[in-house]
Amino acid sequence: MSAENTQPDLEDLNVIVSGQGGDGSLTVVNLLASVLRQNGMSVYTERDVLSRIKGGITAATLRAFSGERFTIGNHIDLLVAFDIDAVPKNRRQLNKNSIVLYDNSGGSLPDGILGDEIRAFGAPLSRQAVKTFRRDIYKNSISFGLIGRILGLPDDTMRVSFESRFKRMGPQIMKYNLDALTVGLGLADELGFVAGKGLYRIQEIERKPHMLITGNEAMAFGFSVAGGRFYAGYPITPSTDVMDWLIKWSPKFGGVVRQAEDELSAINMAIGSALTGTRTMVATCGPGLSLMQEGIGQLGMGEIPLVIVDAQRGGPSTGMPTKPEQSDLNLLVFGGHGDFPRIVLAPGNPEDCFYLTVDACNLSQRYQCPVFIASDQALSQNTATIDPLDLERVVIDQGKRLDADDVSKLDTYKRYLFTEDGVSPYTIPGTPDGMSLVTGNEHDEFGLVSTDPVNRVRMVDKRQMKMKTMLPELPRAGRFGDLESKIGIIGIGMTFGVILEALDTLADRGIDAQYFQPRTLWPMLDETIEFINGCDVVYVVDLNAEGQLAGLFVREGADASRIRKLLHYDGTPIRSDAVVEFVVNDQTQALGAEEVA
Amino acid sequence: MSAENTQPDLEDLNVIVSGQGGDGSLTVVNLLASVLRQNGMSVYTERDVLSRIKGGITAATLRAFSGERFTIGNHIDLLVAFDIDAVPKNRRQLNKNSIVLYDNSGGSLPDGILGDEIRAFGAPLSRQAVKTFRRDIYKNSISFGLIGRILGLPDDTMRVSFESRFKRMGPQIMKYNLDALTVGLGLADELGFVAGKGLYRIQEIERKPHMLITGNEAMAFGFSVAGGRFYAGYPITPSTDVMDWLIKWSPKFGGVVRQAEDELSAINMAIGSALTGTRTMVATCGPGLSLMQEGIGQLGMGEIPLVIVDAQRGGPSTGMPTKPEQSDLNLLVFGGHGDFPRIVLAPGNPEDCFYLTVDACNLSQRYQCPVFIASDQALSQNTATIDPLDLERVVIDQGKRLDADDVSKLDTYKRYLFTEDGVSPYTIPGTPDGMSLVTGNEHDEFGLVSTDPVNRVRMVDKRQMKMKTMLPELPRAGRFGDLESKIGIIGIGMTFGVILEALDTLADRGIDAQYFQPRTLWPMLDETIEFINGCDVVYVVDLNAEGQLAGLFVREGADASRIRKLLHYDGTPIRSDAVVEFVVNDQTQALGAEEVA
Amino acid sequence: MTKTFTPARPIWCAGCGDFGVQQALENAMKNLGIEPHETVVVAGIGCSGSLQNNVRCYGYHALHGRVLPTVTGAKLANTDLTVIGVGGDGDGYAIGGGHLMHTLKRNPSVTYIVMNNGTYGLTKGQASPTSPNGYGENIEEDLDPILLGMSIPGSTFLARGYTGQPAQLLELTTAALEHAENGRGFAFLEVLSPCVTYNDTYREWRTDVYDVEQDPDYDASDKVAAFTRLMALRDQGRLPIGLLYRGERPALEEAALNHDFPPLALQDIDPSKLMDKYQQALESFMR
Amino acid sequence: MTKTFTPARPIWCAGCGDFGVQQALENAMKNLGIEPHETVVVAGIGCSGSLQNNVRCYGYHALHGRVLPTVTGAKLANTDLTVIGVGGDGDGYAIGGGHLMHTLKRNPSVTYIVMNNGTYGLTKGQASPTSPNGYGENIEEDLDPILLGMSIPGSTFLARGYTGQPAQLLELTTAALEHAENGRGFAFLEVLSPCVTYNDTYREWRTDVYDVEQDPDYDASDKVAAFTRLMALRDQGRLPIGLLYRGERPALEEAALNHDFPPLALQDIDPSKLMDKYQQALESFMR
Ligand SMILES: Cc1ncc(C[n+]2csc(CCOP(=O)(O)OP(=O)(O)O)c2C)c(N)n1
Ligand SMILES: Cc1ncc(C[n+]2csc(CCOP(=O)(O)OP(=O)(O)O)c2C)c(N)n1
Ligand code: SF4
Ligand code: SF4
Ligand SMILES: [Mg+2]
Ligand SMILES: [Mg+2]
Repeated sequence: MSAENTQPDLEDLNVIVSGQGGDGSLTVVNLLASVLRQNGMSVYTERDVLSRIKGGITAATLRAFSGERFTIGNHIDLLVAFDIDAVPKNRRQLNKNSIVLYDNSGGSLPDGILGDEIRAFGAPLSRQAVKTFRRDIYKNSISFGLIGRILGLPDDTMRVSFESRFKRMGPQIMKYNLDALTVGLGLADELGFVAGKGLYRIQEIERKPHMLITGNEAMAFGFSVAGGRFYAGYPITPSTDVMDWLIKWSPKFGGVVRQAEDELSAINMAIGSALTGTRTMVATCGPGLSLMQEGIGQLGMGEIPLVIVDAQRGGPSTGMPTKPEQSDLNLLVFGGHGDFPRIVLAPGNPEDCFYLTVDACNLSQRYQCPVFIASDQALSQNTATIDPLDLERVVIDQGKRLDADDVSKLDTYKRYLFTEDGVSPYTIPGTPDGMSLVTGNEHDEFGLVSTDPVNRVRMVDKRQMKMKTMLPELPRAGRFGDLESKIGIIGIGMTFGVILEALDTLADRGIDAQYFQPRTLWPMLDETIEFINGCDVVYVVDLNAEGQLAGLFVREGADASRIRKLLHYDGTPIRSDAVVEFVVNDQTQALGAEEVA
Repeated sequence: MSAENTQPDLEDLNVIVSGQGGDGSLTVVNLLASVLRQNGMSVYTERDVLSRIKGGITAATLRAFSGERFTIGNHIDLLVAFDIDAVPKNRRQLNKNSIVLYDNSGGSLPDGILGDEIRAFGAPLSRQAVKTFRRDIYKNSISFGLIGRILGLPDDTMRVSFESRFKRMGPQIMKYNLDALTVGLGLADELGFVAGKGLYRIQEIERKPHMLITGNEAMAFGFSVAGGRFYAGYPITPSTDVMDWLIKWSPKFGGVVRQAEDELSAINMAIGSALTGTRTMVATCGPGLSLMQEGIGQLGMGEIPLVIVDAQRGGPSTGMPTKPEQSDLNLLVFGGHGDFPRIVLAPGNPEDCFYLTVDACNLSQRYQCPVFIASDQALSQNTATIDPLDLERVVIDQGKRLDADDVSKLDTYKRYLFTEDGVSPYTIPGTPDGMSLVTGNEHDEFGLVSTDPVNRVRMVDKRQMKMKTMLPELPRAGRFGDLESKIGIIGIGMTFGVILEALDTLADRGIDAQYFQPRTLWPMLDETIEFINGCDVVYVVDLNAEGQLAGLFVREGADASRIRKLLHYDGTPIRSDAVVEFVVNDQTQALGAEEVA
Repeated sequence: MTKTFTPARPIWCAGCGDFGVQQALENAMKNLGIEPHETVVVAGIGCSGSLQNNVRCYGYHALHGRVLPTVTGAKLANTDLTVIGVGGDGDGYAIGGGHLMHTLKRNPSVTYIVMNNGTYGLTKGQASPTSPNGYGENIEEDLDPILLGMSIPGSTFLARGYTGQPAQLLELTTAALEHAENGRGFAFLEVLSPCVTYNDTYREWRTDVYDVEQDPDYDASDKVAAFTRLMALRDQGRLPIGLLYRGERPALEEAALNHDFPPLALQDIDPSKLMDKYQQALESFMR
Repeated sequence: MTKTFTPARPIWCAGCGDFGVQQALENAMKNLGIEPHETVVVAGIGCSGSLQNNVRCYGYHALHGRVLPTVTGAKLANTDLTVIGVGGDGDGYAIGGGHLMHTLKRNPSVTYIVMNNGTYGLTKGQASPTSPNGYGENIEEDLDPILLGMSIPGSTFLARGYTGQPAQLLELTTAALEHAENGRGFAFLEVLSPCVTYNDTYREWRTDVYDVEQDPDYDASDKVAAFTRLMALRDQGRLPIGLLYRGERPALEEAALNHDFPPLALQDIDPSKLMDKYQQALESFMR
C-alpha cells in the first residue's frame, strides 16, 4: 500500500438511507447494492418501514462485505438522511467514524444532535430535485452521486450502473436520472468529495455468480421447485411477497395462486387442493395464523399435507405489522385444539429457506400432517447474497402414495390403515377403487365416523406415532463455532446471521462459544436437548417477551438452570453486539462468582 | 335389622339406561333422579350420546348415594337396555351383582352375551307401549315400573312422583303415563319383582335443601350473579347449554344473549360489549376456541376483559363432539400469536364452576385480560347435587374503573397509563373527558399507534407485569386426602370427583395419597410447582394423549422425574378404578424395585 | 375389485328431508354417468353434513362452514374431478355466508347443494339464517340466499328444489351437475329439506312452494325480472322453486389456470421436467 | 378539562379520499350535536382503519373484518352510545363479507361507513372485492354491496357517497347518523374514496357516478324498483350515488333487549339489587 493512498479496501460497509415513507430510501439502497455486487461484494439489505403507505421515518440499510454475513453490522458507516428527523432516529447506530449526509433543503441540522466526532454534511437534495426536474423523487439519484463519491466509487461505475438500471424504463427517464446523478456529483464537488478520494479503495473483484434473494422469495421458489402448484393466500405483511413471487412465476410452472377473501378461506382452499394430491402451501403471519387454527387441527385429524409459512411479526394481535419478532412459536407448536402431529421447521437464511421448504413439501406428504416454516419479518424480507442454489439437490418424495395399479393389487384399501409407523398409504381422487373418506371427526380405518373407545385410542396412537417415526428424517441442526466449547448459543430465524457474527466477536474477545441452530423445532429432537444439557451454559436468543423458545426446551427436558434467556422484543432487529454483550456480561459475572467462591 | 329383611339401605346405586338415540334414556334417568332426591339421596347423572339426533346406542347413567360423589361409580348395579345392542356395549361395567333389564320385544338376549352370574330379565317394553298407547315412547314410563320394583321403591312413591312430574303436561298425558306405569308394574309382577321386595330398603330420609345442576348451568348462573349481562355464542356441543340457560334467565336480570353467525362474530360482539364496561362472556369448545384465537390476542393487546368458557371435547378438529377430553389446555395457555397475559381457571364441580366464574368476571376486569374457564364435556353437562350456593359470597370488583368524577380530578387520562402493577385505570364510553383509543396495534399510553422501541418494551413489560401482580389473587388449589403424604395426584375438571373417589379406595388399599386440584392453571402458581417438587411421586391425570397438563408443569419448573402421566383419551369418562389401578401398579412396581435394590 | 369403505347407512331421523337430497344426487350422478372415483363430495358439518358417508365416491368432511373454499381449491387443483359441495343452511349461510358470496362471485365449476331446513338440526334446533322471524328465539327476517345470489355479479346458476317434489328435485340436481360438468361455473342448488324433529315444515312448505317452471312468464335468464318476481312471491309468502336463474360468465378455472399444463394434481412434478424454467427463475435472482 | 389523547394527524397519502370521509363524519357529528364522549368509532384494519385515531371521541381499532360484530355488541351493550363503524372495502367486503350480510339482516342502530377504493391500500394494492375485473390480478366481477344490501330482508338504509362530491357526502353521512340515532336500524353508507396511490379512480369516478337524487324517477323506498334501476345503471357502467334505499323494520336493540332495564353497561350490578331474581333462579335448581 503506497503512502499517499490510505484508503482501506472495502471489506465491510454499512449504509443506512432514511427519510419519510415514500422518499425512496429503498431505491437508493438497491442501486447501491447492485453497484457493489458488480464489484464482487456480498450484500445484505434490511428495510425498516411503518404500517402505512406514506410518511413517518422509514429506512433501508445495506451491508456490503467481502465475506458472508446475514445481518446488518453494529454500526453504520454512512447515514443518508432525506429528512432531518431521520438523523436523531438513527443516531444510536453511529460511531465516531460515521459520516452523515443529509438533505438540508429544509434547513441545517440543529447543533448537538450528533456528537462532535461525527462528520455531517448537508446538501440541498430535494431542493435541487424540484428545481431541476420538478419532481422531488429525483433526490434519490442526486444523492447517489454524493454517496458514490463518499464511498469512493468511480464516477464511471456509477454511470454504467445507472444505465443498466434505468434501461428498461425508457430513454427519457434514463436521461433524467443520469442528469440527476450529474447534479449529485456537482454537489459532491462543492462539498469536497472528489472523485478517487472516497473512504475506500474500491477494486473490481471478480464477481462470483451469486443470488440476491429474500427468505420469502426463497420459500416461494423452493415450494415451486419441489412441485408446489397451488398457493392460496390473503395479503398480510410480511408474508405477502411469497404470494407476489408466486403470482409472477407459478403459472410458468403450471401452478396457480388464488387470493382468497380471508385466511379461513385460504387455508380451506389449500385443504381442498391438498386433498387432490397437489402440493400446496399457504403463507401468513400471526393474525392469519390465529385465524387458521381450526384448519390446522383439521390437517392433523384428517391427515392432510400442507406447508404453512409463518413470517412472524411483532405481536400480539395486529401488533407491529412491519417489525420482526419470534413470538408465534407457542402457537406454532401448541396451536389448534386437541392432540395432533405437526412439524415446525426453522430456517436461518434464504438458502435454508429454500431447502427447508423443499423438505417441508416432502415431509408434509410423507407424514400427512401440517408442516410449518417458522420465519420472521427480517428473514422473510431482508435480501441476502447466497451461492446459487443447487436445484439438482431437490428430490421429490410423495410418501406412501398409491396409484391405480397399487390399489388394484390390494384386497382392501383403507385410507387410515393402522400401520406400524403410523403412516397410512393414500390415494388421490380419480384413482379407481381408491375411494376414501377424509374427515375431521374421529374415524375408523375407512374414514367412517367412530367413537368406539378402542378404535379411538388406536387412531390417536397411530397419529402420534408419526411424530416418532419421522424423527430420523427431520432436518438436523446447524452447528457452528467451537464445537468443543461448553458455552452454547441457540437462536433461530433472523438471529442466525446475528449469532454467527457474535461468535466471531466473542472469539476475538477470548470467549469461544458454539452456536446450535435448531432447524427442526417440533417435534423436539434429542440432539437439541442433549446439546443444552451438555453445555455449562446456553444462551437462548429469544425474540419474544416470554422466552417461548427456552420454554419449549425446558418442557422437553432441557435443564433450565443451564439456560440464560436473551429476550429481545422491542421491534427492532437484534444486532450481534446485543448478543456479545449479553454473553460477555454473563460470563464475567460467572467468573466473578467463581473467584469469590 | 330383622332376619326376614336382608335388604341393605340404599347407599350407592349406579343405574345405566341405554338404548337407541331418541329412546328416551335420559327421561328415565331424570325421573329416577327426582324420585331418589325426594328420598334424600344425592345424585350424579351422566349422558353418553352421539353426535347425531336419532339412532346409535346412547346412554344415561345415574348414581345415587348418601354421601358426596362427583362421578359415576366403577360398576353398574342395574342396566336398563331399550335395545339389545346396549347390553354388550355396557357389559364391561357390570359385575356379578348387577342386574340387567332389557326390552325383549325384538327377541331374547342371545346366550353368552353376559356371564352366568349376571341376572338378566327381559320384558316387552316397546311392544306393550305400542300395543297399549300406540307410541313407542311410553316404554319409558313402563320401564319405570320395573325399575322401581327392582330397586325397592314403593309403588306409591312412583305414582306420586309421576304425578308431580307430568302435572305440567296436562291431564291426558299424565293419565297415559300413569297407565304406562301400571303396565310396568304388571310386567314386574309377571317377572316376580314384588312390591317391597326390591334390592334395597329405601327409607324416606329427611331431604336437605340442595341443588341439582350441571357445570354449564353453574357457569351461566355464576356469570349472571356476578353481573354478567352480555353473552354472545354460536351453538356447539357441549357448550350450548350455557347459552340455553342464559337465553331463559338473562333477560330477567336485564341481560341479553345473542346467537351470532359464527364464533368470530361471537367473540367480536363480545369485545364490542366488553368495551362498554359490560360484563361479558362467551362459551365454546375446541373448534370455536380455535376460531376465536385472533380475538383472544386482541383482548390481550387491547387489554379488554372477557370471560371465555371452554367446554372441552374430544379433539382435534371436529373430533368427538359429545365426548369428554382435556386436550385444549395447550391452546388455552399458549394460543394466540404473540405474548400477552391471560388467566386460565379450572373448576372441578358445579359449585366450583359457579364461584370460579364469579372470580373470572372480577379478574377479567381487574386485570383487563381474557380469563378462560377450562371445563370439559363431563363437568359441563353432567348433573350433580350440591349444597345451595351462597349468593351472598358474590362480591363485585370492577377494578380500576374511573367514573366521570374520578376523571375530572385528573390532569391527563391515559388509557394505557404505565403503572407499577401494570394495570391502567379505565373509563367506559360515555364518560365525559374520558376518551380513549383501544387498539390491537402496539400503542403509546394514549392508545395511539407506536412502534417506538422504548415504548414497545415498556408496554410489553406493563402487560406482562399484570401476570405477576395478579398472582396473590388467583384462586388457590383444592387440597384433599392425606396432606402429609408424599404421593400426590393432580387432575382438573371432571377428574375432580374421580380422584376424590380414588383417594378413598387407595386409602382402603393402604395407600394414603393426597390430591392437589389446581384451580388456577395459568399463570402457574408457585404452590403447584412446590407441591409437585415436594412429593416423591405425582400422578397427573391428563385427559389427552400428549400429557398437556404435565407438560405445563415441567415447563414451569416441576421436576419431570417425579411425574407419572395417566393419559386417558379414549373418549369415555375416566372412572376412579383407572386411577386406583394406575397408582397401585406404579406403587407396587416402585416397592418391587426398592426390594430388589 | 378392491374393497374400500362401505357407504354408511344414513343417520338421519326417519322422515328427514335429507334422504331425498341424497337420492336425487345419487340418481343424477348415475344418469349423467359421473364416475364415483372421479367425484369428490365435500360436506359441511350438521345432519346434512353426513351425506358424503352414504355415497360411493371420494368423500371429505369439511370444517363447519368451509365447504365452498374447499371445493374451490379441489376443483382448481384437479379440473378433471366432479366436485360437489353439500351442507346445511347453518353451515352455508351463517358461518359460511361470506364464502357463499365470494364463491358466487368467483364462479368455479362445482355444484353446491344446501339442505335448507331453517334450523340447526345437529345442535338441536337453534335458529338458522333462513329461520323465519319468530322461530324459537329468532327476531331476524329470514334470508333468501337465492335473492342474495341474484345480487352478486358473476352468479350463473341459482335454483331451489323441494324434497316434497322429488321428480323436480332430480331434474334440478341433474341440471346443476351438468352446469358444473360443462364448465359453466358455480351451480348453487338450495333444497328445502324439512327437519322433522326440530322444524317440521312439510305441511307448510307443501302449500308455500311456487314452481316457477309452471309459470310461463318467469324468465330465468333475466336477473332483474327474476329478482322482481321472487320479491313479489316473497311478499305473498310463497317459496319459489325451480331453476331460478341461469346466466353465462367464464368459470373460475377457465380464467385462473394456465391451460398449457394438465390439471395441477396430475402434473409430473419431477424437477427435471421443468428444469429450464426453474433455472430461469433462479437466474432472475442473479441479476 | 382533563386532557386525553390528542387526535392524530391523518397518515393518509396526500389526496387520499379518506380525508373527505373523515371531514364529512366530523361535520355531520357536529351538525347533529352528537357528543364526542358518547360516541364510539370502531375502525377496521387498513388505511381507512386509522380514521378513529384522528377524531375526538372514543375509538376502537377492531380486528381486520370484524367491525360489524363489534359495533353490534357495543350498541346492544349500551344503547345510549352513538356507535359508528368505519373501514375499507377489503375489511368490510372480503374478510368481513359474512358479517355485512348478517348485520344488514339484524339491523342494529349503528352507522357503518365503508371507504371503498377498490383496492387493499395498506397492503399495497391487491384487488379487493370491489376491484373491477382486470384490476391487477383480478379475474372476478366487482361486487356491488348496495345490490347485496337490497337482497337482504331487514336492510333499512343503503347509500353511497363520493368524496368528489363533499356536500352530498356530508348530507348522506348526516342522514346515516340520523337513521341510527333515531333507532331506525343499520345505516350502511359506502363512500367511493379513491386511493391515489394504488387505484387512482378520481377521473373515472367523476364521470361514472350517477346521482339518483337528481333523478325524479328514482324511488328509494321501493327495493325492487331500486334494484332494477341499479342493475340497469351498472350495465351502463354507471356508479349510482345518493340515498339508494330506505325502509322500515324494527331495530335489533328494540327487539332484543328487555326494556325494563337501563342499558346493560349502565346497570348497577351489585348482586343485592336483583337478589330476589337470583334466588328464583337458584330455586329452579332445587326442584
Ligand atoms: C366451528 C364450529 N362451530 C360450531 C359447530 C357446531 N355445529 C355443528 S353442526 C352446526 C349447525 C348445523 O346446522 P345446519 O348447517 O343447518 O345443518 P343441519 O344439521 O340442519 O343439517 C353447528 C353449529 C361446529 N361443528 N364447528
Ligand atoms: C387477519 C388479517 N389478515 C390480513 C391483514 C392485513 N391487512 C391489513 S389491511 C388489509 C386490507 C386493507 O384493505 P381495505 O380494507 O380495503 O383498506 P384500505 O387500506 O384500502 O383502506 C389487509 C389484508 C390483517 N391485518 N389481518
Ligand atoms: S334432526 Fe332434523 S335435520 Fe337432523 S336428521 Fe333429524 S330430521 Fe334430519
Ligand atoms: S395508499 Fe391509498 S388508501 Fe392508503 S392512504 Fe394512500 S391513497 Fe389512501
Ligand atoms: Mg339446517
Ligand atoms: Mg380499500
